[in-house]
Amino acid sequence: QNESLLFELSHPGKTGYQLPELDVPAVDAAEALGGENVRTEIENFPEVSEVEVIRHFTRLSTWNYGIDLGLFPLGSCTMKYNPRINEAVARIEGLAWAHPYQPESLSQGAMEIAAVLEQYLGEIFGMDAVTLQPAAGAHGEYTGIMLIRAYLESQGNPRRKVLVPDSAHGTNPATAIIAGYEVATLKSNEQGMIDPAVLEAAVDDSVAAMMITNPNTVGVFEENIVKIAAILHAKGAQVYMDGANLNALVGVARPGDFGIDVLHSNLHKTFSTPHGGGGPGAGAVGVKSHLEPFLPTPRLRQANGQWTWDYNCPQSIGRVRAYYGNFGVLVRALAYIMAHGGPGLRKATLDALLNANYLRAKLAPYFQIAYDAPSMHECVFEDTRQEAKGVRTGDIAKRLIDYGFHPYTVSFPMIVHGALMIEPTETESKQELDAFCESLIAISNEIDTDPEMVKHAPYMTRTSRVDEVTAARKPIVRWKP
Amino acid sequence: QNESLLFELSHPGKTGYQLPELDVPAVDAAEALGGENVRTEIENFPEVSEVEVIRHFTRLSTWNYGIDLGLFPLGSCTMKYNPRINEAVARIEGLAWAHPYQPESLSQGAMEIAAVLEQYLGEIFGMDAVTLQPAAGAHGEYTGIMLIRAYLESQGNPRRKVLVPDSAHGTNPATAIIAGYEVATLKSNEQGMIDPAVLEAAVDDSVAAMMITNPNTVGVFEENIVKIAAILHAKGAQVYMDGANLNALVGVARPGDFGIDVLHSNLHKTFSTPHGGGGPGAGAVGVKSHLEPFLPTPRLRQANGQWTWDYNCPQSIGRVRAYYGNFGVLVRALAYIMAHGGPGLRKATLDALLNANYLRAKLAPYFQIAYDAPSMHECVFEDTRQEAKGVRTGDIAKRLIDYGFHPYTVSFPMIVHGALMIEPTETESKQELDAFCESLIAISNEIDTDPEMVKHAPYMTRTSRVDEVTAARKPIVRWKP
Amino acid sequence: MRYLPHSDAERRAMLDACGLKSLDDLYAHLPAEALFPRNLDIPAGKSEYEISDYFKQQAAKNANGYASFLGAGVYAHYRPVLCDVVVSRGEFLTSYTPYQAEIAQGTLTTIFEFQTMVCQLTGMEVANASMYDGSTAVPEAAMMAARVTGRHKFLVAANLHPEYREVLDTAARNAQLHVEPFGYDPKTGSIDVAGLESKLDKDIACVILQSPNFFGIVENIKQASELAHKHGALLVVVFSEAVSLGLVEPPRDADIVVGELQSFAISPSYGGPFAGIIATKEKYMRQIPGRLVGETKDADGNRAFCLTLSTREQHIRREKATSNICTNQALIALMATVFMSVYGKQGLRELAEQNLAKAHYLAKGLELPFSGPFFNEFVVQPKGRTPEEANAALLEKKIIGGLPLGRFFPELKDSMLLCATEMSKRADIDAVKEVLL
Amino acid sequence: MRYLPHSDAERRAMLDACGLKSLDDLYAHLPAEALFPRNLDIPAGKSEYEISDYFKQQAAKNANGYASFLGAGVYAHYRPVLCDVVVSRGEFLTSYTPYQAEIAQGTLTTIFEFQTMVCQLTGMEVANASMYDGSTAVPEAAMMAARVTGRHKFLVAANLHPEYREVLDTAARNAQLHVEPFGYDPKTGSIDVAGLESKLDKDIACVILQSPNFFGIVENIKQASELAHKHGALLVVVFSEAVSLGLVEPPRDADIVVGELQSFAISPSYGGPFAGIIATKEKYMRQIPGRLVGETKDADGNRAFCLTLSTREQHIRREKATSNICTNQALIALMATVFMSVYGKQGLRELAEQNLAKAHYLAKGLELPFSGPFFNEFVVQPKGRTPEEANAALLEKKIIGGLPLGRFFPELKDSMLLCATEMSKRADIDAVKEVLL
Repeated sequence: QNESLLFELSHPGKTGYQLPELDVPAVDAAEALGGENVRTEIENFPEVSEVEVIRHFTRLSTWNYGIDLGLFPLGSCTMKYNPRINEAVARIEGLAWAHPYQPESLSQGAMEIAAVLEQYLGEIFGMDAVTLQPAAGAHGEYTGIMLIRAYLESQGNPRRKVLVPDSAHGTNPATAIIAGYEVATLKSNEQGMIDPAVLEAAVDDSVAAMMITNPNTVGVFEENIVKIAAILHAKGAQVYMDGANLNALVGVARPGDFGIDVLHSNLHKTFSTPHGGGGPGAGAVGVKSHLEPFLPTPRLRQANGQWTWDYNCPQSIGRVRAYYGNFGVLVRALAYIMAHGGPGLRKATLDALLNANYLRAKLAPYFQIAYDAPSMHECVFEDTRQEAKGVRTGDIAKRLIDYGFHPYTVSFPMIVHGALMIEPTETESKQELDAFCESLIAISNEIDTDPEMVKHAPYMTRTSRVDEVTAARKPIVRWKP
Repeated sequence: QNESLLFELSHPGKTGYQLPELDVPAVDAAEALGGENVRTEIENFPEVSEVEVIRHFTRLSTWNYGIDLGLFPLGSCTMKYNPRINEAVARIEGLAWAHPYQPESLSQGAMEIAAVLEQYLGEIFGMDAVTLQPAAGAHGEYTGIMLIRAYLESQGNPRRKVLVPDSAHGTNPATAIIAGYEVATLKSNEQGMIDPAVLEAAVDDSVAAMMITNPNTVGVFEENIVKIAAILHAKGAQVYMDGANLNALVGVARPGDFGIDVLHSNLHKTFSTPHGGGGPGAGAVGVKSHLEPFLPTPRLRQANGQWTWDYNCPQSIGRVRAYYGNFGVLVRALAYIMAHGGPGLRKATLDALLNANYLRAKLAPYFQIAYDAPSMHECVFEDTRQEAKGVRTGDIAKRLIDYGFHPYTVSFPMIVHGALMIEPTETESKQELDAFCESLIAISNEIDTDPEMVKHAPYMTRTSRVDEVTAARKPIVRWKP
Repeated sequence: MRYLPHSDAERRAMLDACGLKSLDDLYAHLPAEALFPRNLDIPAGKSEYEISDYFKQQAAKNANGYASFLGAGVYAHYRPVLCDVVVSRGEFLTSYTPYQAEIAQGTLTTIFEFQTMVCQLTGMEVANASMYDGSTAVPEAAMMAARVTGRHKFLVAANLHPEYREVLDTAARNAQLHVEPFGYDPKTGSIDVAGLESKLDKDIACVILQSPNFFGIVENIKQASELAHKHGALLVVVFSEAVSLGLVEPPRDADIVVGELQSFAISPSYGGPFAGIIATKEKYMRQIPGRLVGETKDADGNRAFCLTLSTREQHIRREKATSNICTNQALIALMATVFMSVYGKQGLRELAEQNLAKAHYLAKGLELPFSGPFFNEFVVQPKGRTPEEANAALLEKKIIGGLPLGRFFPELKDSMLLCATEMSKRADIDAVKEVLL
Repeated sequence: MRYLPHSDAERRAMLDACGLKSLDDLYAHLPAEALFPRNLDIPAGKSEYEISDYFKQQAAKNANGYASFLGAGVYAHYRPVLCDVVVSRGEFLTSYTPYQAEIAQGTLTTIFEFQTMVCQLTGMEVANASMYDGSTAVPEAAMMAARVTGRHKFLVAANLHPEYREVLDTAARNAQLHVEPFGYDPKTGSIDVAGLESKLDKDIACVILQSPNFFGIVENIKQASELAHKHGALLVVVFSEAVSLGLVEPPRDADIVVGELQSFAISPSYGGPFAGIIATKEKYMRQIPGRLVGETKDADGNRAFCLTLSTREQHIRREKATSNICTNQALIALMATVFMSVYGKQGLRELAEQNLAKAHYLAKGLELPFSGPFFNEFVVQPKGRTPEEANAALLEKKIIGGLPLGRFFPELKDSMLLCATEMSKRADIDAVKEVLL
């Protein structure tokens, strides 16, 4: 009962559309555009009816797993419940059909939404200014590093290097490079944290910034963060924070208060806009006031009670995206913040911490915790005990699917030996967490008795283990007739 | 991986709602209502959070089969594609939030929709007037029979009996009874049709009406329908048509043109409003002019370009439902008719006939066709060949589920020996029909080689064969703690 | 045609397989005089864009942007978005009556939950899988009482929703059963107990009353039940405002409870589709009309659900069925089930409390002809104006006022029925008070 | 809190399991100076009703009920309802990047279809699983060209969307790469071929131009490609109006095609989220940024899909990645995929033909400064008024006019960019013509 591709379902002459009758004279395309500019047809493009379209995509959807079906404990991804009221409000006609170039006088509602979100995020970050233009987390990182370059350039020297801990997300070094910097990797200490002494030795006046994730990717709060920031600032370097793990801090600690100069936040993580199979997201960036003049153009300003886009930003790094950012995602993030309110956001953070620590407590007897340091919103184990039986973290992950759960994050961070990185988020019930722990414990027992079985999981899915090696060796990235 | 009931998921103190802060003084319920009128609590009512609600119902939905997943060949049910634009327009705020008692001056749009639908249905039925008040097909039947009673009463005698063919839907006799008539059953001939001679003998002046389904429940057009109507009319009886199978006729033949006095149409069959697991439907009733004065009150009228509800209907049977019918269903039906237009409706009918006849041609070598007469929009087989191996229609139906299809209608009509009643509708593609035929043929082969296997199907469903006998013997119709 | 999946080449191939030459051959066997000789007088097919546009235009002709204080059986309550999200899933939306239990456990389970929650709300022991609406559930309950008691008269309270009453009248007239009204107390707005008592005799199958009644007033069910039972009649209690059940003691002493769940996330939709309920004592289970879902096991011994007791129903019993009902309101009932799940035990109560508070705030200081305890609607006499004049004044403020009662109760032609819910904003309430005072 | 599933009793039990006394113990190890000492200055949590109300109020302050003739990269096309129906299914909406192929075949298959359809539309051989939008796809293409050629200068047409150009400038400046503009022909509105030729040299990584360009004019891709290739540079072709690809010959001679799919059922949404694409020749496949889905088999030999060639990507390659992109626009790309499926081969062409017809009807008789062939938008000089004055006159008729071009092109300060689509009604078009003539 596999589902054919659209191209295989297609049959010549089928249609799934109907256009209104044309109320103006038809135009001869060759005459209007020149014969050489008119294509004959779209070769092999699908031809199907409406009922076949909805069936195709409905059937395909049933091969997917989503938060709406159960726990999605991907570490670092903050897969929390996506409230549906947010989807509803983003589709209100006056918002969804707003054109970015319609007159400002007819865009005041959209602009107010952006303005309020900037204000709330500034409060949450502890930052002086926020831009909503970046389209995603990595795009926010990129914006942040460019802000640092522009600032340092204005001080006389953009410098050469960006420090990145070895535990960082891959986007951090990739971002530094495309923003024109060299990357220097900083080794974590045995607690998975940045060692101030190592840092001290690494910082000199060639260092433009350090990119820090806090809590870091092993789910631990950098206990020396204030000291670290001081070390960097003393050498004229800036502190960039990757806000991927901000869900651990909202209402409890603010990056702007512990020494961060600039951070991005993935609105699709902390503020619950849907991941949608990989996007769209939004990567709001918050900065301290010394970086504000460099924020992307245009900036949102208020004058005489009217919102306006200010294009007069002479020190700005320029645009990072057309128009004003992923507005539809911003609407959802604001709706999320409004639903919680200040006290509710803090409450959510505490539940996120509680859930991670509860999982840690229940699983620690069966899996080796990677670091002793207290966990924040996620906990990271290593597969050392299971490796003894020849079973690795990736195998356990696939077996977990048979138990009805999405796997945790596999083999990241790289500094952990065969990492199992688990982030439950605050929207999981105790019952769901208990069922998840019982499943992992059952797998741990299976590994003791039948490791081979676990190594060939999953068994209950409609697709058995997918051969990724062949896919990469002989890439087939499009259908051909 | 069974899903618990809401009551089992419930835990004290959990909530999934939030109300706005009350902007007026709170009221002491006991003081306002009297202490004895205030309940202590809703015992055992569920307590769950929003994420648990959406997961519960999303998971449950995956245990269901719908048209959106594939062919739904239930005979007599006309399970055609339900266009989603119809769902969208029914939810437009000015329609969905219209209160039935809001001023007529502020209801003109809703009234116009109803008026246009009445007009279009009248044209399709070939009838002089239409009421949209009945809430479902059986409710329309009931309305129709009451109209006949009122009419005959106005002629001096409501009469005693209603004739119903033995092939009729069970709603027909049930309806006649609750409308105060006796039921006389008329035996079908060997073609599954009404025999004019048998009818002639059965009609006398105690007969108020005959209830006819045309095409009848074996999917055959009553070839003597004009004669049949004449026989009844000659004796002063009325002809009622059950429009369940109207999908075979739209644009090709009109009941009003072949002698019918009153018919109902299930808008959720012919006009594609979703069945929704059993409703809501709507049962528009069309009548010839002599029955019009008896239609339910109020009637929609136009005066000075304004629509108005006319409550001055002295001969009316009265109300059959509060307000004006299932308006939201009417909106969907009108959207369906508009999407097709006159020519498109006829085209759809022809495709419905084509699909049924195509199935019949492909399956006839394997299954015994019940009657030789040409099929209209559905075809009916009997299980005589398979019964020889001890396999009955119900077993074949369950086995069909394993092949990914919803079963056909089982064991109806009762005059067929082990009926397999198949109605594909016009919205099925040739590819889907071919796959369905191949599955039935494969089952026919399985019956030859392994009848026992077929008798215990299904195997591929998450629920194996359900024990309906025990359910009826010891009914448990609610959860208890 | 975007809904017809065949290409012309496929049609050709299929006709060939049928041994037919053209599509017209498919109906060539019909008698010539039955054939429709022309084209339907319905405009050519429209695109989605045009259809959407047409209905938006019609919607624009209805009330838009008005605050409303109409109730009278159809209530403006907030509809949590989850309700639409769930019923929009194709697996629910496009499924059929769950005859094939093995691939309908989703629908069957939700109906079982619905039946249970209806019992919990109403204090009854069994409930069916929904009726068309509140109004049509009333004659079903009456007929059921007639079957149970073998009697043929129904005593009906005058303060039952007048349109429910009309529906009952139609059904009773055709079934040759008798409806006898009894009055209300002009001081309290509750049923006239003495009037009821005086009309009770051994022909009465049931007493039918509504609570909160059409005037919004909570009735004394215990008292009515004692009276009815003393004469061997059943008590049928009707409700049209389901939110009241979050706070008001349910009619535990009734024999049959019928009502309307429109308040539970079902949009007013100019009067329908809604979802009715019928609930009763276990001993009357086999007399209940319509679908029932029961718990059982599958072949592997796992819990499963299926339609049950279908020997009551028309498709098995034909002329001996308890009712002719076939279609129910499964999708709408599902909507209400999601609503009940979202609000839950605590939420339904708080929701009811907010309704109570808003209505009592609205009522305060106004001229109320009835003294009985009311939930979220009540009868009021505008000062110095007719109800129609008051409504006209309110319309100018973009407010739809109450229902003038003269239409149904000539003696109350100076009064209107006003309703406030959790959606009524204080500023709008104040505006209404200003006009009515 | 409706999104937090714990009861307080459960929190207590979980704290016990952790050996903690209170929720505050969960962050007690944080350095005191890092702790936030007060409450967030954000109002208390709001109900769904209030949230819905708030956003409706904001929406009411935007344009509502206006006909619009704005294009300039964001086009008003009808959005078939199926697109929203599909992306609203929780299985798509709430899933993650499909790293775990065994439970993400739905997303993976649809992306594979997306990649294929993008290739079919653009005439390219490989396409990735979407970029953020058209504007950010431009620097990705430029960087890719720089990697392929080892060169460091980009020649960019002046009639590229000005905001796309700004995004490229920002990226190039930081990457220490050089952007060099070349002009357009003031008569035709097409690129100035002589200007392009004069600037081509061995430092040029790629020539970047848009077609239909920002003025709506279809460019001669073959000519540009020959020029670029003669100098060893790649040709990057950009599009912002995807509907044009239904009718206009695709840029088969380009080396990289980037563009914006907003026209394919993606709501304007005040500028985003949209979905960008990048497509290229097979030989450059390993230089493409972002996600790619490939076909493979599962352990049982059945066809299956998975993310592939991830050694190009940041999470494997870190500082050596082809891009830092991580999130893509999967859900929006899915929306576009459904759109392409609904319209299909025949529909996309008819849609494009209607756009062509509407725009040419609108243009007829107006003062067009450029003579090049245009698709559904064009530059026009209002007669006797400034663009701002003309727009003001149109606003009074509830019409939003064109984009005044002076903001981006001082030399065109008397002109505006006007767009008509299949949604433009003849009556509104006539009203616009009346003002501009």
